[in-house]
Amino acid sequence: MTLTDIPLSAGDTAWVLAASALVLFMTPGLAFFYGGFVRNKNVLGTIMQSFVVMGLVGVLWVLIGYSLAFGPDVKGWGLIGNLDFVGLRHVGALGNSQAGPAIPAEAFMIFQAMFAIITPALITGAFAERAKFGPFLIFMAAWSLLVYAPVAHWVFASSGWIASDIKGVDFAGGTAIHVNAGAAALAAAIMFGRRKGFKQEPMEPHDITMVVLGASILWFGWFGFNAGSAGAASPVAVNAFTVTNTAAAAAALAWVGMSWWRTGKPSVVGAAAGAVAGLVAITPASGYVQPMEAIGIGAIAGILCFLAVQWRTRTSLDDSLDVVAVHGVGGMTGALLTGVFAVAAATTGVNALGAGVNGLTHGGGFDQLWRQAVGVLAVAPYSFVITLAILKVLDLVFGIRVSEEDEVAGLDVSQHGERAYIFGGSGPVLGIPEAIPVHMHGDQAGTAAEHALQPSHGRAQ
Amino acid sequence: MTLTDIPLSAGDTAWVLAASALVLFMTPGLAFFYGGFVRNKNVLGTIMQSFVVMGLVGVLWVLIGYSLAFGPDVKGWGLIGNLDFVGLRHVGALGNSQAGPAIPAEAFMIFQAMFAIITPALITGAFAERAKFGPFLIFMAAWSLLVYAPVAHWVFASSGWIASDIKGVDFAGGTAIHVNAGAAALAAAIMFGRRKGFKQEPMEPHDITMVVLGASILWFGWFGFNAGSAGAASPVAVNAFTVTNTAAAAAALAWVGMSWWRTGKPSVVGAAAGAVAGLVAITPASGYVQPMEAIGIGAIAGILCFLAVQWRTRTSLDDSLDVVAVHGVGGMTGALLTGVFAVAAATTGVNALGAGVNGLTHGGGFDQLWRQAVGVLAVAPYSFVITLAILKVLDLVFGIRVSEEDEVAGLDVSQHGERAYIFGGSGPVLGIPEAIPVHMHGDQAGTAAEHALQPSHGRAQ
Amino acid sequence: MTLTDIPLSAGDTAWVLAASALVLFMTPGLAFFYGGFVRNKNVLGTIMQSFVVMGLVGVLWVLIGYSLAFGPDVKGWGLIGNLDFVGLRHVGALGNSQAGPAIPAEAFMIFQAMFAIITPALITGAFAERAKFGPFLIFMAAWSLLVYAPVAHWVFASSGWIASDIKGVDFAGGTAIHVNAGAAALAAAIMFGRRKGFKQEPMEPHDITMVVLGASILWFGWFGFNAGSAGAASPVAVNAFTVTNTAAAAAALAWVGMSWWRTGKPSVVGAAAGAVAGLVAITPASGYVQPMEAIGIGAIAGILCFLAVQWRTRTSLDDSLDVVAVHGVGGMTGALLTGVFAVAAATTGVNALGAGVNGLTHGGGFDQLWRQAVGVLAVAPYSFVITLAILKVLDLVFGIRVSEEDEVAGLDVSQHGERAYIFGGSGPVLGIPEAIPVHMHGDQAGTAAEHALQPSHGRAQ
Amino acid sequence: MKKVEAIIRPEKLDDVKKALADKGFIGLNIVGVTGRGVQKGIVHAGRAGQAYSVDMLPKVKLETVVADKDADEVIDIIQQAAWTGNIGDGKIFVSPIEQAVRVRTGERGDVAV
Amino acid sequence: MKKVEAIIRPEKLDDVKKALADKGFIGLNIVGVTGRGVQKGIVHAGRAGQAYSVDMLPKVKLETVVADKDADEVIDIIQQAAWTGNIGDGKIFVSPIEQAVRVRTGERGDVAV
Amino acid sequence: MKKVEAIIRPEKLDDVKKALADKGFIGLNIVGVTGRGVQKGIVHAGRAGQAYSVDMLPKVKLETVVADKDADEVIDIIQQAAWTGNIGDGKIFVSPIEQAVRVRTGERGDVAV
Ligand SMILES: Nc1ncnc2c1ncn2[C@@H]1O[C@H](COP(=O)(O)OP(=O)(O)O)[C@@H](O)[C@H]1O
Ligand SMILES: Nc1ncnc2c1ncn2[C@@H]1O[C@H](COP(=O)(O)OP(=O)(O)O)[C@@H](O)[C@H]1O
Ligand SMILES: Nc1ncnc2c1ncn2[C@@H]1O[C@H](COP(=O)(O)OP(=O)(O)O)[C@@H](O)[C@H]1O
Repeated sequence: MTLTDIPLSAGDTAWVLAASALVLFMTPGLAFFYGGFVRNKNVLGTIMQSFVVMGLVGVLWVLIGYSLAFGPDVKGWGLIGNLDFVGLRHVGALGNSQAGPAIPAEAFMIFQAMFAIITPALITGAFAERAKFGPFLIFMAAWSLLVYAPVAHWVFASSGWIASDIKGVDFAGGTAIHVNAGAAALAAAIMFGRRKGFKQEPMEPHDITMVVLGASILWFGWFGFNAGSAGAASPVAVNAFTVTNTAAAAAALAWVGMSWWRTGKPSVVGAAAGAVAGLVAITPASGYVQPMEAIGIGAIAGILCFLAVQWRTRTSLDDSLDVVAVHGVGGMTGALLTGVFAVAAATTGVNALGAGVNGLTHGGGFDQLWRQAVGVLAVAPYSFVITLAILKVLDLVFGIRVSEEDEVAGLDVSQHGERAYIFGGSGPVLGIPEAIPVHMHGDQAGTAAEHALQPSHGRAQ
Repeated sequence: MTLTDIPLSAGDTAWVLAASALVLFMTPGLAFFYGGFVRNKNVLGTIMQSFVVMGLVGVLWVLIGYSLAFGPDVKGWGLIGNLDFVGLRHVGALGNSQAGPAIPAEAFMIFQAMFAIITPALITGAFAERAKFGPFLIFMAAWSLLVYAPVAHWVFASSGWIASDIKGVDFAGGTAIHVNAGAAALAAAIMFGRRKGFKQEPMEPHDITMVVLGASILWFGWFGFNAGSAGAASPVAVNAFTVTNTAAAAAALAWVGMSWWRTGKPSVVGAAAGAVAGLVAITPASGYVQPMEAIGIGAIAGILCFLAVQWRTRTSLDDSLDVVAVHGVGGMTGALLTGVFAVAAATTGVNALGAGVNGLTHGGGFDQLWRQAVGVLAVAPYSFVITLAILKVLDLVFGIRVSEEDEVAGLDVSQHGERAYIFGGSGPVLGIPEAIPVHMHGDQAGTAAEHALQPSHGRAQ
Repeated sequence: MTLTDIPLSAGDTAWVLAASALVLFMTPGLAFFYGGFVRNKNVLGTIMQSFVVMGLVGVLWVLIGYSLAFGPDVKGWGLIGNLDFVGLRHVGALGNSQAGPAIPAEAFMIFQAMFAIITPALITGAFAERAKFGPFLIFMAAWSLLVYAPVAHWVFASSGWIASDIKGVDFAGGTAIHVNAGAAALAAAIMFGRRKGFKQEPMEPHDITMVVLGASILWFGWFGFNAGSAGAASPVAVNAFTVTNTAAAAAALAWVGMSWWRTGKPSVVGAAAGAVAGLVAITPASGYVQPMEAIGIGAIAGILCFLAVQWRTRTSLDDSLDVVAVHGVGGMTGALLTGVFAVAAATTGVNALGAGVNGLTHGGGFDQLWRQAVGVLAVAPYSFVITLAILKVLDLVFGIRVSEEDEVAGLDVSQHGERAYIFGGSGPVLGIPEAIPVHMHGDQAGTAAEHALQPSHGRAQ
Repeated sequence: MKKVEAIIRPEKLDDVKKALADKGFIGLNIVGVTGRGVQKGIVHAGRAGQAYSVDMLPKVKLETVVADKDADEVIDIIQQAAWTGNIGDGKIFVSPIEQAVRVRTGERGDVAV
Repeated sequence: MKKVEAIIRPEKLDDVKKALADKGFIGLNIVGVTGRGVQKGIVHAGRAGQAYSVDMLPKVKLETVVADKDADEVIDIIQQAAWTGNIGDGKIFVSPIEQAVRVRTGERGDVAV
Repeated sequence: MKKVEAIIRPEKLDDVKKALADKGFIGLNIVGVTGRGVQKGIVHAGRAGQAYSVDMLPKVKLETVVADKDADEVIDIIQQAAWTGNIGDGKIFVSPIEQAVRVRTGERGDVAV
């Protein structure tokens, strides 16, 4: 019986559809998580950087991204998919060997689409509050095709070199998604440079309730992310679900504890950030470890990511929303700890990849740990270098950063001509608290405010 | 084997339940989408107009609405259901022929309840910021029974005249829901008249982050709306899910592009509104078209709805939140494009209605396009006329619009005695930015502020 | 065939996983529901009190809570589970007799984890705006193990004395969760005492849109709560889903009506609170009653809870967010009405417990009503007394309440060193409306503001 | 020059602004204040519509600097446009301004306002 | 008449308002300001609790216009009620008011305040 | 003493604050206002980017009380630092202050500011 002869399972399909919806919802969740952290004047620009990726990659993935990532391997090198699936040709209703043979291939495709959407959106935290919107869009498109699609092929496709040759395992994307986004974030933070006023003026989160809302949606959606990666409503999915919740819980506690210890106050932002760090770290491990070990992974990730953020704030790197410290460090932690804590017993029934892996603490020795490390060591530099290259080119051609005046005015007004909040009553008359810091032009005719609020002169940014 | 002998499928039932929950969540999503667009002083009133419909139609549907829409046809005319299902009598646990024979009839009922809830809520955008709450409630109830229930019967019930005689297809409600709500919105915008200050003072959205939150919940919930309409966790559901995401993505990009081109800035509001337009347009088509065509449908809808909004803002019609331009135009676009792009291959397995339809570009000629047009041409005028009639009666009996003073004060204070936000510290003492524009009464004893904040004098509005 | 021989159902598992995700999402929903009600200066502290419980109980449940609640009964007394399941030992992939034999035991465990998380979080409304964070955490942990776990065992475990001896039925937790939390809330409100300024200064909700957002998430998540309690995607789940929506709808209408009648204005807060009251009341009944009776249960609960809140505001009890009036009264109403309206026909297929119950109006006489009353009368005093005891001890050892200065400053600044909103532009410079009421220390060296904003001096609160 | 400060009802602001503009008094500033006077308000709060009496109400303070000769006229315009006859209508205060500078040009005195 | 403007700590506002009311000074306005003086504050921001020193702190400005003879008493009341003895307690400024008008009645002068 | 009130562009506030501090003028208050002058702004609103002309724009009012002898210097500092040369640069007004009190110490007069 070939895989495509397996009858479809309505139960498995139901779960993968629900999971896909949950993962899609994570991207707005990320938008709010990030949006709450930035200053009032940049909240729309920040939200937009995630939201518009749902549009951009949502279309690109169908057109070509899926084919590059999951199309039949080019020459068997394990590096990239071919163009057989362009426009979703040949991606049909039948079962598919990739994940869960009992669900339609199209279900696997759309589930993966949600991953392809959120990964580039994660990077945007590194250059918050200063990116020009036009070049930003090109960056996202290029990154999706030049970085995400190949790396997803290496790690997730059964013919990818990391999956098939190295036999590194990555249940739901610790390497392919979080390490990948973290490395890109490092490159981006360097390329974009520091925000005006960095370390000179406070850049407090403008709405911490929005941060918590975002983190909550992320936690909720992450059940789809990890448990949906089982491709079936199977015991493995149940276990992935359980360890996801457990690791998030442990990491939230750990981060709150660290902030309490180091600053004297248990931080609410820390609870949200900690939960995300735990979710990141459990992602690669979620199909392979048991609940008690999830507590360990979560707690370790919470502590390490806290320390990474703290260390980062002492450097001069303006990775504004700490993508490197949370997704890079958290993803790496999870990828490596998978090699430590994986236990074959947990993976019974994992489809396709990674079944039967035993890590360091389960009699597997350093073998799997090593494979995991290779995965990380391959993905991180690739992502870093290509990201640098893309941004360098874009910077030379268009400039990737807004002008200083636009940065002072904020992305909302300068890039989008909109302001997020009008709280002061009926229109601008009573809009006293809504003092928008508009930018000024020394020797131009129009006044600063006029310019900031007027349509720009017909040119894309 | 009759339909009710088909054993229930837990997988199909799981998906329809999940989908029902998702669709219910869309109504608060709509509340926030609309609530963000209005001015600060009307946000609660606007949110309430959607939220209370969950209560009102949630009860009415169980009592009688479902029976009118999906009860056995009266006299075989295809116009309305009879009263057999009043109070959900005879709506039991067994399979049901209407959608997905493998799910309990009660599951179909509750899934449809969510549609019945959101449709009238959509109309509220047309008369935002000026409706008296009491008459508004009666309007919603009357519209639900006199407009929605019959139209749902025509289009969705297998015995409805559009479904069975015309053979117009409408997978998840382009005609029954969006064209229907759009036509009612036109009538309502006319009947309610323009807001005070319309085109004289800016009426900027008071919280665009709330708009995006609402749009994000709508996008998330719409997976249930469209893919749940398959009534099963089937390949058709998977395809509906995929095209839903794809069309939303394409439309968001298209609208952002249009706003960029026309105003010089890519609009964040536009990304949100565009996604909604795409979701509207793919709704009727989602069971019948393929992903590449979804890109086309989304992009066309994004552009057309943008132009419709732009055109509307040049007229003197105060359809305040552009229900006509987005739901009317978007729904019509989707309904007609279904007749263009439908392909039988996509519909294999569509239960009950519409299986095997081929549109203009798939060798079906103008046949299906014509059937689609008839559906639109039947629903739109019916909805428009009955809506006008209901509102005319209500206006004569109660007055449908708040007094000018109440409009200046805002719905929150005047209709609900509440204010949305107290941001300025501990209670009203520091509540400086919270200047509520309360209304005044020239020659009354109490002061304006007192009046505005006091309970009204015991009379329903 | 023993239960563990039943093959797993992917459909049932899919539904229980989706339901678990929905229930987890309710806790942030609660955080926002509560967070909107408090004053600006306490919003983070309030949100944190729910959010951190996801971390705390998320870990505790895996470690020991699940074993106490659902482990094999100690000595057959029906009082508590033993330690067999500590660290989830022996909680595996196989079917489980507790709920839904066709789902993995681990799925049941994680579904129940979400209940264990939200129940203590419910209590936090009773002592909003005045709890010291450190002792609060210990309280939550102790309550989870000393109150929630045993009560869940009594009511939910098949060997629990209320379930097996009394044969009280509680489909999704009217007694185990809402009566339990309500009684604890009464004890907590007494122990914490009244807020400074209670009944002297207005304590208006600082953001009613946040209240509605929370209520909306709760409504959405409650489908998982109730329909997931069927443990299967079965007709019982569908019925539970339907009655959940119907009761919420009826109760929202009832509360809005009551507020309209008593204050002259239909309250938006009332619509949200009413929906929650209806959801609470239908919870125990949701597996046993039919939709028409759900209208009755919802409407009765909406009216009774409204009256309870109104009555409470006339007392000097500062149950700040009315947990007693909504969860206590609502839960009790639902538990008793289950004994009135239960009908065996609705429960066909309910797994394990409570199948075939007929209430007062369905020929069952007072029998079941009496059993229900016993459940309530056992849980409420137990919860009340143990809660009092825990808080008394904590108060003696640490003090459970913040200092008066910290209370004036607000929990956000005093407990967490954070402020929720910075709306006034680029950083604090323009942060004019953000006047934080910081507290002062008469004869201390540092200024008040410095103190309030500085890390406390290294000591846990 | 004189500074005319008027504390008025927020809902009267539009009328006052318009009345001033009609007579050629364009330049002005608005700031939101919370005022206490004889007037008291009532606020509803909470799930059962509890009512609280509030002693501070939101007001708007309008400030405009005018030439000495115009002060009386401006006072009259404001007083008429802001009037409702009810408690809480507000106050107008006049104070001396010794110097005024237009930042853009550096002009001083009456021409600067 | 005199205008007494007091820039005080927000947490002292209730005490000051009460102290004034006790002596019969009801009418006043509050406006939120951000002030810079000798005092500096520290704010925590971000995930690892980074601390920033802030040179601008939120204050409340209380304005009340009183008859000439009452000015000194009002200053004393405020100074005592607003006092903590720490840096950042604030300032009180007194300036002349030449005219006051009650909008409701048109009354002028001392009776209007 | 004199009170110097400057209504300036929000984006110039940092420069002005810094310029004042450089010359030793630390104490000041900021309040957000909405001002009307010759300048008009344009706002985009709505899904199709409708543009509205706005006659009220956000400004910042900076207030500082200084000794009589310092008033002219402060005016000059502010005027230079706040200048862009475009409409909307704002105004500076000077008014007399008769008394100043430091709440913390009770000191009066020039030493209190
Ligand atoms: N002595 C005062 N100094 C400053 N502002 C005042 C004074 N008295 C009243 N106000 C302001 O005027 C507003 C209206 O005062 P109120 O006594 O209610 O009105 P009326 O004088 O019309 O009866 C108050 O809310 C307050 O903002
Ligand atoms: N010269 C001034 N003009 C106007 N306001 C001032 C002046 N000096 C100080 N202030 C206000 O007074 C507040 C307290 O000043 P600060 O110097 O910190 O207090 P203290 O005088 O008690 O040491 C400042 O935050 C500011 O709002
Ligand atoms: N007569 C006035 N009294 C008080 N404030 C004024 C007056 N005239 C102008 N302003 C303030 O100054 C700001 C700038 O005024 P505008 O006429 O636009 O600038 P400019 O004088 O540089 O041309 C206005 O927005 C307003 O806040």
